[in-house]
Amino acid sequence: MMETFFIVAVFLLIFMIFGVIRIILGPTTPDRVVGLDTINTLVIAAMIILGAAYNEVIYIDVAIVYALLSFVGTLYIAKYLEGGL
Amino acid sequence: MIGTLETGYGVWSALYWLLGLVVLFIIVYFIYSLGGKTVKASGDKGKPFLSGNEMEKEKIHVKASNIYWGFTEALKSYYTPLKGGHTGNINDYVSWFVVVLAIVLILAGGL
Amino acid sequence: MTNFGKVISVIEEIIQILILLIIIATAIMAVSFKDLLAAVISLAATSLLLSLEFYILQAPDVAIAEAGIGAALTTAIFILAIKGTVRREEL
Amino acid sequence: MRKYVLLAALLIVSGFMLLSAVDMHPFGSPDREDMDKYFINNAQEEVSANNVVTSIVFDYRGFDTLGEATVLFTAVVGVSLIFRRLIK
Amino acid sequence: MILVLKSVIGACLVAFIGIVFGLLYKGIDRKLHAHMQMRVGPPVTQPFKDVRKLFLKENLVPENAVDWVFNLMPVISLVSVISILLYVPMGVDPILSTKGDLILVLYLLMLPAVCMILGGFASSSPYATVGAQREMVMMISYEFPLAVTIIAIVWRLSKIYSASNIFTLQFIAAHPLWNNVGVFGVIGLAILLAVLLIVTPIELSKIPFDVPEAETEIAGGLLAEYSGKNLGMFYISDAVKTVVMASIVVALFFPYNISQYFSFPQYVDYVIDFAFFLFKAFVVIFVSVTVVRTSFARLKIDQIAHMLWVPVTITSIIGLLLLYLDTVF
Amino acid sequence: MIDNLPFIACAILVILGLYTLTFKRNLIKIVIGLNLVESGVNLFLITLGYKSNAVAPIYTMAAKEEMVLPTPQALTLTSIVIGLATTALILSFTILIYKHYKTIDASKVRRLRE
Amino acid sequence: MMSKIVRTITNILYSSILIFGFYIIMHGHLTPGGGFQGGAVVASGIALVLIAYGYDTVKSWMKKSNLSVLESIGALGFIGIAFLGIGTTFFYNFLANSGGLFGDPTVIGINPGNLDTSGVLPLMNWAVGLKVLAGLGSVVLLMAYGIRKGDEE
Amino acid sequence: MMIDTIIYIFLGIGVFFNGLGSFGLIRFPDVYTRLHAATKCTTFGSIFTSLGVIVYGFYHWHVDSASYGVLAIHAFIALLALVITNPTGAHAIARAAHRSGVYPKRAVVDKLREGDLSD
Amino acid sequence: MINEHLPALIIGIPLLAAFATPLISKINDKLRNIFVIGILGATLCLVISLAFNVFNNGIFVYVMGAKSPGLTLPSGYKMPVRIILEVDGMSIFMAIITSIVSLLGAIYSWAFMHKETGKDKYYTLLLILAAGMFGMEFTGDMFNFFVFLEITSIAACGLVGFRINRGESSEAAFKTMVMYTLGALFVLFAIGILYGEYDALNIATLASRIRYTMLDKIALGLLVTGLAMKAGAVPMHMWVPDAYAEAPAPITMILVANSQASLYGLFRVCFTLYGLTISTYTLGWIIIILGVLSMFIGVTMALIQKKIKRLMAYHAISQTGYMLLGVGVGLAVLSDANALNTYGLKAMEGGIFHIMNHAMYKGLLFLTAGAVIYATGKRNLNELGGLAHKMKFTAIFFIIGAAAIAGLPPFNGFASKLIIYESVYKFNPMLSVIAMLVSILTLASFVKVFQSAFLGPEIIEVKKEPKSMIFAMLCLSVIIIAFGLFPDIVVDKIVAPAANALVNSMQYIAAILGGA
Amino acid sequence: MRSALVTAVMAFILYLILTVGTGDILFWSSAEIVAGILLSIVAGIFGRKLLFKNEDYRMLNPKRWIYFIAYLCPFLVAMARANIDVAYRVITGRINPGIVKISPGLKTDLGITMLANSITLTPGTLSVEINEKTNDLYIHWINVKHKEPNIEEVCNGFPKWIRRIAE
Repeated sequence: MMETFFIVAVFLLIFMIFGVIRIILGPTTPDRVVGLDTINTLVIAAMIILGAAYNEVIYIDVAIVYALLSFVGTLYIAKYLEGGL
Repeated sequence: MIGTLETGYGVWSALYWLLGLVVLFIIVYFIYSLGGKTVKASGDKGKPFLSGNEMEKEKIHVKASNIYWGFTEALKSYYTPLKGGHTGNINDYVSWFVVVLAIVLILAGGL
Repeated sequence: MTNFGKVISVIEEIIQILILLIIIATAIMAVSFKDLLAAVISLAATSLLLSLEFYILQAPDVAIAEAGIGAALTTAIFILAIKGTVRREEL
Repeated sequence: MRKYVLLAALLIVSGFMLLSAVDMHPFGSPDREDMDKYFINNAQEEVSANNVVTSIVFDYRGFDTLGEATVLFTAVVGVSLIFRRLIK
Repeated sequence: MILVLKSVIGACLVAFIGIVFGLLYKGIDRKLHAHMQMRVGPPVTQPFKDVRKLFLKENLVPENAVDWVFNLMPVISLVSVISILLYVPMGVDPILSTKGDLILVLYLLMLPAVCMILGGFASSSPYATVGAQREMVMMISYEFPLAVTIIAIVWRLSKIYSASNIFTLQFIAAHPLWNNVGVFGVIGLAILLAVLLIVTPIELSKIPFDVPEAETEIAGGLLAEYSGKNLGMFYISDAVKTVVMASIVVALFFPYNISQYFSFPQYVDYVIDFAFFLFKAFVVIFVSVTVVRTSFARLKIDQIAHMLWVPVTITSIIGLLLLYLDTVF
Repeated sequence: MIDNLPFIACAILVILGLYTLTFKRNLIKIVIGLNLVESGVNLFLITLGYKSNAVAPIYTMAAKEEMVLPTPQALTLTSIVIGLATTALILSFTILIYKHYKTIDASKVRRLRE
Repeated sequence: MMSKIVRTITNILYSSILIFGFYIIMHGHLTPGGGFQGGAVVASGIALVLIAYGYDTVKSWMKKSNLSVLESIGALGFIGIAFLGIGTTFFYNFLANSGGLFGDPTVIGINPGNLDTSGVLPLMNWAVGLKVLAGLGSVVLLMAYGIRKGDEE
Repeated sequence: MMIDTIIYIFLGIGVFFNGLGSFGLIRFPDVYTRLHAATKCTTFGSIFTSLGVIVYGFYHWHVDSASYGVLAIHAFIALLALVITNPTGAHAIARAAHRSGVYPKRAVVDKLREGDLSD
Repeated sequence: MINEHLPALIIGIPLLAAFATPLISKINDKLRNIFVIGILGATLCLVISLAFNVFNNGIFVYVMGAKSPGLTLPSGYKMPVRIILEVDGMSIFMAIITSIVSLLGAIYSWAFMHKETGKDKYYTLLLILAAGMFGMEFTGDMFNFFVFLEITSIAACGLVGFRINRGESSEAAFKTMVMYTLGALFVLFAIGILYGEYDALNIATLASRIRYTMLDKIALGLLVTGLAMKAGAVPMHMWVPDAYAEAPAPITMILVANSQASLYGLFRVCFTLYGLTISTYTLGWIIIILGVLSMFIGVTMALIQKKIKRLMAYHAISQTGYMLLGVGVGLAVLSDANALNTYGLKAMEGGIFHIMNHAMYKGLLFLTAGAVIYATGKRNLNELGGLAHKMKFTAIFFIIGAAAIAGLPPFNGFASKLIIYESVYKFNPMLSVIAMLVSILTLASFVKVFQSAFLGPEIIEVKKEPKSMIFAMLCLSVIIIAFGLFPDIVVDKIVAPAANALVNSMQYIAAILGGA
Repeated sequence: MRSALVTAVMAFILYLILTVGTGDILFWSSAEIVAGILLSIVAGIFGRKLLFKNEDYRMLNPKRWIYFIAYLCPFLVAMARANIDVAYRVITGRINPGIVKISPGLKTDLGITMLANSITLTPGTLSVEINEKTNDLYIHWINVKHKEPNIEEVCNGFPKWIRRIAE
């Protein structure tokens, strides 16, 4: 079971590279934010998976924090793009 | 002896010098007081003239940047690069830091 | 058991290499983008993956701190600063 | 000219940095760990906290944490100093 | 306690000696200078008369001057310059020989010059200011060769002796270096002597280095606004400074006494040594002041600065290197 | 297998930051460079304390006995907060500089020189 | 002021973030986290409200001076707890294993932990958490205020 | 064993959709379509990977120890946070993109641009 | 009872007061001022009593959070695990400087900052700065040292940028902040290297374990560069004039002490941490070269400055060179016992004595500059003139300070410079020559300042300087003159223990590890 | 006051979920419950101005929550279906995007938010903009079938469910 979780994590990491490529290529800034958002989601998924892989409940707290707070960063960038603030 | 600083190869005592200075000051002040009385000049007597014309107060005062002209003139070849080095650019500040870091690392690294 | 442990350790190493590569890639992007907003986005990604790296290096305390501070607050502060100044690098 | 000197210096510094990275003990197996062993073994008894990191942060190295709190306090005071109103 | 008494009495004595002989040397200098230019010149006692006349006049303070600085500086200048004589051997051991050393003497030598400069600045006249800043530039410039010379000699001495008071002039005078060095050392010492002899007239701002007081350009320079007893004070301190400079050169390079060749009672020895010292000082002054000022024209200030910063400095460093080579071989 | 790759990554991060600090002229870029250096150092500290096949130094339901070294984690916590404080202050100064100079180009922000 | 959707989600998330931050602070000695992390989380909540509702609304809800007072209190509490130990030494953990509040000894070995242990650590966690949340929150607020002032001029 | 199979299936679906989303991130032409792929598919994928973990946790809660249950619950909360925040973030990005002047490419209709929304 | 907690109290009380200051200033401005001055005065008293303790009983060790203050090693264990404050002669020497300077700065600020806004934040930062310097000086732990380094950095930068209506101020603060942070991060990197190798953070433990591998050399290079940068050594000095010139005058005075605190860190690293294991000859020369460069370039740059505080800031660089020179010579001959005893120790005494003198007279000079700026509102020397007519006190204090910094007898600058000249020449005569040259260049530039600011005709309007400013300057002048007249007492009682503490790193280690 | 209390209760529930498995009183220890109550009150006081800003307590009705859970089933089905659709589009690249406007006629903030998020979570549709006054949604649709679509086409009858849940 454990190595399955690890392999899933590897896959998620490989998918993250697509997000990075999008950040590099992204013709407009919203594209880059989309890339960041994708990485965010994947990282949270990876954190949950790895938490299970390490059999440590305490690690999941990190994922919760991340899920709650990556939103804030995204909102700030979006707000800037809107031109408000 | 209090007040005597031994430096290993030399010696210095401010108190004795001060004592001598006081004595000498008394003597010299005695001589000084023999002279004529001091008068605060007024009118033309106390003013500097340039080619016979009176000068404005601001012009009398030699500006700080003009002072030591001879020195900077003589050492122009030293000062020009030195002034050029102080660009005020933060990149240069960091650059100097990096350069010194490199040199110190080479020296301390024993290469 | 040894075989099993070996597989896991190999996978862990692969994970780490991937994360480190992405960290360096995003860091290079953060340096090279002319658009400061994009640079900040890359920086956010860097700190995000740094947090994951801390997580994998068995430091959940630090990972939480890096997540909270790197993802949310640093980005917020940078965005506010860019708002207060200019967005393009050459100006 | 400046650029090349600087690049050379950067290269030297990076060389030393990489050297230090290569010279460091192999990844994942610290050379010596006596201080940390003490923390791991005794934190539960002395501080009676399950989280060893927290017991280090607030007990064994609490003074660092005081300094850190001070840093944050200082930064906040500094920022509020910068964005203060000039006229009362 | 004895030392306290000694310093009090010594101070009086030194004040007398310094003023009298300083003014006397000034007179002799002028006389010889005139003779070299095929003139008769003033009598030897002319400086005394000058001073008396200056003291009779009223002391004028210019309108813009900062009066407390303006009036204080001449006095401090004279006091500090005379106090140097407490530390300088004049044929006999200096009075405060165990309480001060060569570096102190160098710094004390700065004091009268600084006082003159401040006085010049304080008079708030552009002429005086220009003159004063020139004096300052010269002070900066000759410091390097002077420091090299002195440190070189002491350093060479310290290679031979390991006493705890090498820096005192008494020790230096008692252990002349010429005797203890090889060929390189002698050449080096000669070079350093030459440097010191060049520095001396600059220190005393005599022609050709009298840019601070250049009468023709800036009307007397830093003393332009001074008159009466203040000017007299500066006049005297200049004279005393001449003696001090000469005695330093003597102590560093010609500390030999002739009394050891005779067998007179001790107090006579003192007198003889003192007289011989006066003679040596006279020779130094003659060579470095009178002759030089007769034979050269005034230099521009940047020329002086350049000359001191480049050729003279290099020369002095060569002297130091030679002394260093002397220890190697 | 990966030898000291994490350490090398830390060194690279530090060097990248230094490069930014020396060659980039935008003030905010400079702050980004500082952040990168700081990230590198933090990662370095954490990496120092890592032990293979060990768990976090927390006695809450841990499965294995071996634990990674706790001290670097405590140090890094401090360092992260310090970094945030520094960044906040320095960015505030950047905003203020922009208000006065109307530019954040380092080659133009130099009224203080010589 | 962002769109209604964001604001509504902010309404829901804010109290969750708050209680979650408090949870992290409270459980600092048992699970990963502690004063800093929890404080940062709560401060991020403040930042979230700031971005969703705009500066003016936030300002009408909470005063900056209140935050600074809170920060001072947190810092004073922290150093005060440190000073309380001065009967023995500065920073001495005088509550640990004493039996009172937070004074229970913890079970040695692997266990989920009990909230009522570890002496002054929870108190310090709270002091630091208070300090950090007030400090970081006021940093964000101040910077938002700072860039606004430029617009007014 | 059954449980294991279910977990494998969940994880497989999750990885598939995550990969799909990331792939779509590269493949689609403009911001909005990328948002479709990236946020939605990755969210969906993450839901399934997390569900895998949750199932794993609940199953072992019965079998092994209580800590697995806590694992599941915390994973569930993380999932909840993810599900709440992700669409909102996507909405914020899309809105910001549109307001900052990035319009959909190859769009057959753009009601918003021609629309009457002006606030 | 209170005696055994002194080091913790000295750091803790200003911090406590700093945290309380924002609350107190909500009540009343005057109360706040009295509170701050009272706290700093109390700190000075504590420092003095600690000083007596240290001079009489040797190194003072305080273990944070242990069961008793002197329990350095946990039972049955060979290394310390807690943070240890270790106060030896050098630390207490620096602490005396810090406490005097910060107290006088606070007193001076009363009138100087009277019309400014944001005074509560100003005083808070001032207290934190003082506490941070105490921390840097007392700590026996590398990471703790880094933390306090950062505290002082941030507080100092906040204070440098105090005048937010001046763009230059923010610029200076930004530059300073970048440099400080970078230096501190490299210090942290070095600490990481040391930790990774030896698994210890305590200075004494590290010193007993260092084997001088390649990693140690790299760490040494990073530490030396980072700390020398913060001390303001050429060619990493460019932030110094910016920061010193733009900070309010009393802060500049404290900033000087701050730079010296990092100088202390540099010496601590060189002597205690590395001094035992390696031949420090090369290291000594590195520091000497940094010192000589600082002296010469600093002073020549100062000579052509037009802003009064900028000029003095360049002098601060140049004077730092003297300290580096003196102590560097001691470091270079550290392994040669004979040379160390004949001139090395003396050179170090000179350098260390100069630290104290420099803090005093440079503080005085910055305060006079502050008084000039306060009275006229002008910073440029070209616009000043004739202040000696009205501001007699300031002029006299300026003369005292200038004479002291130029090394004119009988002020304290002369005493320390004399020691440096007369010991350094034995190591290499050119060093001494350059030191003397720099001294006269210093004199020249101060004559320039005196001329253009104080002498000449009255051309500008001046305000009268208030009493609290005069009092602070008077205190410093009295200290300068007293040190100048009785240098031997100061050297014997305070400076020599400090130098010995640096040299005898075995003692420092033994105080913690117990006769190791 | 009431809003603070309600917020506190909700916070307390969240706290209990977070700390499940710590003790014997059901799943919790007494210390956790005491701490939880205290912290929830604090969170309630600080969060009261946001969560129940409009003094709108209709979500407290448990019936709505049952509806909500029931709603998840069709929602997940729709989501899965749409995901497969998007998978098809990702692989083939056949898209036909556009932004359309719908007027779901929902009045409460919560309702419209829930709808928007549901729409966004369903691949193929993405809510771009909302009209603050009329609660009209502007939706980016990856496969535009009509330029003026009816609500059913875009959002699978979500509004009906949501009307039951949130209004």
